[in-house]
Amino acid sequence: MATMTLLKAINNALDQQLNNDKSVVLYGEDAGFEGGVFRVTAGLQKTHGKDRVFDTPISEAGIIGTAIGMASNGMRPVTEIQFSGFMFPGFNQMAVHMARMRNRSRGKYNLPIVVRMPYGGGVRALEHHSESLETLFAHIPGLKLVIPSTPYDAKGLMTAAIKDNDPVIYFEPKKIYRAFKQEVPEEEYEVEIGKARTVQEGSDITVVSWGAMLHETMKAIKELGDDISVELIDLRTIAPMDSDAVVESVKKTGRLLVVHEAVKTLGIGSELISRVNEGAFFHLEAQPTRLTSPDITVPLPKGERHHIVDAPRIKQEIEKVAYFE
Amino acid sequence: MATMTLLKAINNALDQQLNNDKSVVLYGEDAGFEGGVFRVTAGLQKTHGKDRVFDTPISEAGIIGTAIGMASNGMRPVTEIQFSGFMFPGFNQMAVHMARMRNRSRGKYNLPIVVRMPYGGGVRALEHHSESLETLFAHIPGLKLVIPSTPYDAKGLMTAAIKDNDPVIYFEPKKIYRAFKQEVPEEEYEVEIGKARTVQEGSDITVVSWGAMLHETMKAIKELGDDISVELIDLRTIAPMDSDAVVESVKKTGRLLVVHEAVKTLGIGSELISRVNEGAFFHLEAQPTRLTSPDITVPLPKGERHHIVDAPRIKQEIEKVAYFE
Amino acid sequence: MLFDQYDPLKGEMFTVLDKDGKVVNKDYEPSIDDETLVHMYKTMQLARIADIKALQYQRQGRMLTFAPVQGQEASQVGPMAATEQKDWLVPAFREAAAMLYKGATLYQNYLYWYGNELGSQYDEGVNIMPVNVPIGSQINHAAGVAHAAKIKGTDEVAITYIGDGGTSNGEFHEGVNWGGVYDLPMVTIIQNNQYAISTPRSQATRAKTLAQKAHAYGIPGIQVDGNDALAMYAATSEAVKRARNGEGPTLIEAVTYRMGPHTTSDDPTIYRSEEEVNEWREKDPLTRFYKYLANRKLWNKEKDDALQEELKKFVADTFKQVENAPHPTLDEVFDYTYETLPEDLKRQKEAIRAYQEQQESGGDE
Amino acid sequence: MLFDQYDPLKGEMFTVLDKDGKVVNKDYEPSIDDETLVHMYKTMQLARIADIKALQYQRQGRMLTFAPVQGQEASQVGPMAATEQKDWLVPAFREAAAMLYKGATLYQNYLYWYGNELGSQYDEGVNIMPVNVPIGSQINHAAGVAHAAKIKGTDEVAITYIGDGGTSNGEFHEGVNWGGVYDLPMVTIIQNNQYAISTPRSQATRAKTLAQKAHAYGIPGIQVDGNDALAMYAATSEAVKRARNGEGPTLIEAVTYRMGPHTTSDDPTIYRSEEEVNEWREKDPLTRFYKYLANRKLWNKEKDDALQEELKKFVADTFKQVENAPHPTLDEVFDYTYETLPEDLKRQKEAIRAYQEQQESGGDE
Ligand SMILES: Cc1ncc(C[n+]2csc(CCOP(=O)(O)OP(=O)(O)O)c2C)c(N)n1
Ligand SMILES: Cc1ncc(C[n+]2csc(CCOP(=O)(O)OP(=O)(O)O)c2C)c(N)n1
Ligand SMILES: [Mg+2]
Ligand SMILES: [Mg+2]
Repeated sequence: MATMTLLKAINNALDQQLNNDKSVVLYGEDAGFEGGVFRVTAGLQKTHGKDRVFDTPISEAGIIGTAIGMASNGMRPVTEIQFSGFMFPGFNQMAVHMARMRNRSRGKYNLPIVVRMPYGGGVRALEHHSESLETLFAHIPGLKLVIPSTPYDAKGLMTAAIKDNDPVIYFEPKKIYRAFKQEVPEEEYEVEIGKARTVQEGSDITVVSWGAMLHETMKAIKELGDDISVELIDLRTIAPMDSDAVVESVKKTGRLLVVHEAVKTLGIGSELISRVNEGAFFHLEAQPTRLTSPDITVPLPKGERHHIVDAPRIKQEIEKVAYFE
Repeated sequence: MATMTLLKAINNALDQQLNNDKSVVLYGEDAGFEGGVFRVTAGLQKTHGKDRVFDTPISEAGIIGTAIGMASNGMRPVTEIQFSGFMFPGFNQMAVHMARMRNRSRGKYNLPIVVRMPYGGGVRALEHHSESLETLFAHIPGLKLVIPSTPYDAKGLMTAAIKDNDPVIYFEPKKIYRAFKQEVPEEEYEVEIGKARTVQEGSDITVVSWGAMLHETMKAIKELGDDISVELIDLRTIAPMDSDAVVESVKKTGRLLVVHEAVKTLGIGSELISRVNEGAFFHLEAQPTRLTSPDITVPLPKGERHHIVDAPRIKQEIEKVAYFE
Repeated sequence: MLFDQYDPLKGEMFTVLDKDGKVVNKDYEPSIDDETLVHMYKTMQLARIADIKALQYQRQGRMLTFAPVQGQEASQVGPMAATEQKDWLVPAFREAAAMLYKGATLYQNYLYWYGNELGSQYDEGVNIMPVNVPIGSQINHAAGVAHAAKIKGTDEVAITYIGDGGTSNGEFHEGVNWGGVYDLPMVTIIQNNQYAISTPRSQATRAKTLAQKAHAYGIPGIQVDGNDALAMYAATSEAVKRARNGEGPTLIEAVTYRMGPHTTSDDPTIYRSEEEVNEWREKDPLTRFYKYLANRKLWNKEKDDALQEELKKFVADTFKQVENAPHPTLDEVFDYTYETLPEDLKRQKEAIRAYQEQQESGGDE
Repeated sequence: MLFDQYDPLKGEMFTVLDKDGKVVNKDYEPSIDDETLVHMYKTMQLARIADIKALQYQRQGRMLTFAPVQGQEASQVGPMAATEQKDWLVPAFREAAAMLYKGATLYQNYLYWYGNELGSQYDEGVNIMPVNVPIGSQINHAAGVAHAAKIKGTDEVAITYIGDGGTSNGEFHEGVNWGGVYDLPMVTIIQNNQYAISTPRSQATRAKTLAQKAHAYGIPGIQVDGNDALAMYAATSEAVKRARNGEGPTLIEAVTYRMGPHTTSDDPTIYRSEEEVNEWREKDPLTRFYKYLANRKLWNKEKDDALQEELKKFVADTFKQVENAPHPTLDEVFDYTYETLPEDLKRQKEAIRAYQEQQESGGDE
């Protein structure tokens, strides 16, 4: 065991998989020599060589498109998009090819690709550096999307993502890259993709969140004290969504609050609410609720406070839903 | 009054606006000389000249990107994406610029752009020619998205879209381009963007649909006979969504079925269900339900029947929801 | 060196055969063994006949929309003949002839355009990527295939195709550029068939040739007579040799013409004249190659008649097989979404199965 | 003609001034009136001082991340001086000097990087598009601005900027190509400052020069010494003249260097050597231009000292103003999403307002 930040845990998983499997390669803009703008991949080029860990031109379509070609020809590419807000030029490749090649070729070509991208706001960044674009990926059949909220999960999910024979989008909550440390095994392990994690059990209300927002939610729950018994679920895999875990929990608690950074309309909350309706309608004691950013563009830093969801507001919303009669 | 197909009604609206407003220009791949692969813009280049109605290179980013520049410099571009499945290379421009320029420049630049694209399946087409990608646009703040289901609305919504000072995505249900005719006024008129249309009033269940699927739904309702009193709503504007109309209706009927072509997960149904939960929770007599395509890639024609939602299935689902106790 | 000798900026086009199948460029006549020459011809004929037949079937409502290859057979078969089994073909969507040469079966080609994904499940060891509809995006796949080859240290080469219209697309740029940056074993062939649907080549770019776009990437570029199978063979051979030697990618513009419609949904008479079509008919790649073979005594009318008979029958039989092939099942359309179907998707599938079974059993309640 | 004379394929670079501000290319010394020359210099100094100050503020935690312009002032001010008020500037994100010359105020520039959208609300008649962060996408905007000018029949020209790294992006390709297809009044200036963050120019493309990419689009391309304000002025003048005459677009590669970090989050010492930076310091665009003006007796040390004093004070005052500017209100961050706020969005806004008011009034229940 070693204690690691979330960032370090990702780096550790990458290093390990580059070591264990020669078909793993890693690339992205500035991801090689300097180890990425956040230094997530620091040291990996030095250890694994310029052929397997390298910088690319500014070409998101190229990064994803070549990963598709590489994977078709036997590699397991781990690619980096510098910020999720810059994924759009590569979205064509992800939506029309990466998600479909297995189906299109009836299994002749499958694409074990990982697409890493830092995401999320609250870091006083420039435009396009704070987006939460889960929906755009989770809506596309054939893609998987995971988001770790702890160093342990970060390593385990990354390991599982690299070993997965389907493409996995891996969102990195940049706000908590270095926020705290956790014990993380040095040896290889996987966190199963597709399984949510129950952070704490409870009986009054089910609260679902993920990524950096999970920590804001945990702060809120701490503030609540013992008045309300919260079952907190870290969704962790956004697609394919472990809605069963959420539905089962709501069957027990009768109440649901989803908290996320992405905008309200068609955010992941809408799908969870729908699935809870479908699976636990008669258990509902209050309307399933979501607390999200509003349907506006992420403001530049001086306006960000109007946009972001914070612990006091989450606390208030948990109370509202839990006490609703 | 003249009787027109949906396709002709769009052509008529375009012709009229090109006539009335010199700042309107129209372009897209093959949209000029031959009038587009569906001939929606047939004759317009001849009438309005090659400067204002023209063919473009195969460059979706160029089509949307130049529209942004043109609109910033005083024009009202109406652009065409040949099929909605090919919008991805232009999605960057739509998501990161078109949706944001008014906000980014605090009103100095606003973008009166229309982006037309044929969408939807059931036409035995090649891969990428049958998608229903409403969600990808409706999730982005700053965009509007409309879908006509009748010639009357097609003309009225197109006129409104061109006159709108914000960017409007205009989905054309290609399956019903020429399916039927309707009386359409020759003079200019607008159908308000943001307002759903109640196709028929009813008291037992609210059914919501749009585009070609609305007609499949109407077929199903006809089959139902008088046993169930259906309130049918044509959502018509997907964004900004007139969920108030749906919520009000469900307050009356207590039941909701959303029918759409797009995949289930994070389809428009999920948002409508969530909003109905938020606005009419205590009126619900059955779980709000959606009938959608499954979460798979649109199959090639020989497999399409496993994918598409048809009238008998809609009928069955209406019955299920309506009779649920 | 071939690529130094022809300067696309001066509009120089590389040709080996003239219209009558005579070699006009002795220095660059490739030495191809007789068997291969005949195989090239046969494949061109197969592609041609399959195309014509498919058009008939389509008019009869038995075939869906497809993208005819007629007129472009030389620019596809020539290059493929210059590659080895291990090399990769990364096609756009009009490369039926190339695919046939590279090892796709006619049954597979037809099945695909008939609307069944199984048509893209090429046999083991056949390195073809599936038909690629979104314009331009295949170029980056080819760069990736080539990049993998380089990293693995194999000497596979990736050959990719794009249309004249496709060169306007950003992914063409990113993919060809990527190949240059990493010196990848990659050959990009632009089939300049003069049109992108109804839009003429002149609307694709202001550049006089498409080959000169190579300058943007610091790689060799050459304009080749695309209706000349030998020239296409020779240019590709040279490019493949460079690629295998680690000298990097090459851009080849094949100047050719699409004799048929863009797809069977297209009416080309709207945008091009009969004279123009007839002019190009004179340059038919099959006729030229036939004459070359005949000059070399490798082929004659008798053999040709027999071949045509044989191919017609083969094509008809194959199409019948396709028509009789089972349609994709419910399981097939779901189960390739992921390696393992997620729970919720299983439920979605079973709900449809239940509905379908109920419909088939006649009841709807 | 300038553009015929310098062939980027031969690596010829256009220069007017040498390091000591001496004119080494008399034929192309532009005739600029004295007032304009001084104004150019002053703007370069303003940009430089504003940059250095902002870096200090940033280190003090008073300014957010921004993209320094230091070293690239000539490649921005030169071209802008060659345009007219009606022409458009379509920047990337490192064009602070160009924006200042074109009519953005320092207050606006600072406000933007301070994290307030109001900084992009340029004054009426100031034809600048906002800072454009997504690499490459601005080129298509410029093509559109120019296309509108052409359709309207005005003679506005669109000048757009992109970095060396940005040329790898597909939108660069689509935008420059679009300009060529429609012969648009458009000038694309590549500021080749040798790096894309940590990635050297050599990784952006295998092409020896970026100017030669013009061949891909059939338009003139020229490599210019980007630290030479006069050369940049002359080349842009010529390009603007062509554009206004309806002769179409031009591609200019300005060879320059980013003296500072990529942004204030970047540590350039990781990827480049001090020697390299020092070499470029010798070519400082301000020093060269100062010497030119001094040679022409338009400027001297005394004036310069006074200017520096004045600008430092102006910059400090402006920054204070920015620090005292009100932050965007709740209404501001919502109300520009659409011309008219949709009902549901109004409700979302009011819910946040209610929460904020309650928080401010101290209660949380
Ligand atoms: C990204 C994208 N946009 C539009 C289309 C629609 N489309 C299909 S083929 C075609 C024209 C292609 O022309 P060209 O590249 O010259 O190839 P050709 O058809 O002549 O072989 C277009 C626009 C597409 N398939 N993909
Ligand atoms: C589409 C996109 N991808 C990635 C980024 C992140 N990014 C910001 S600046 C930059 C490097 C730009 O290099 P260059 O074009 O040379 O401009 P310079 O910074 O040198 O002025 C990158 C990769 C971005 N802004 N947009
Ligand atoms: Mg073509
Ligand atoms: Mg740079």
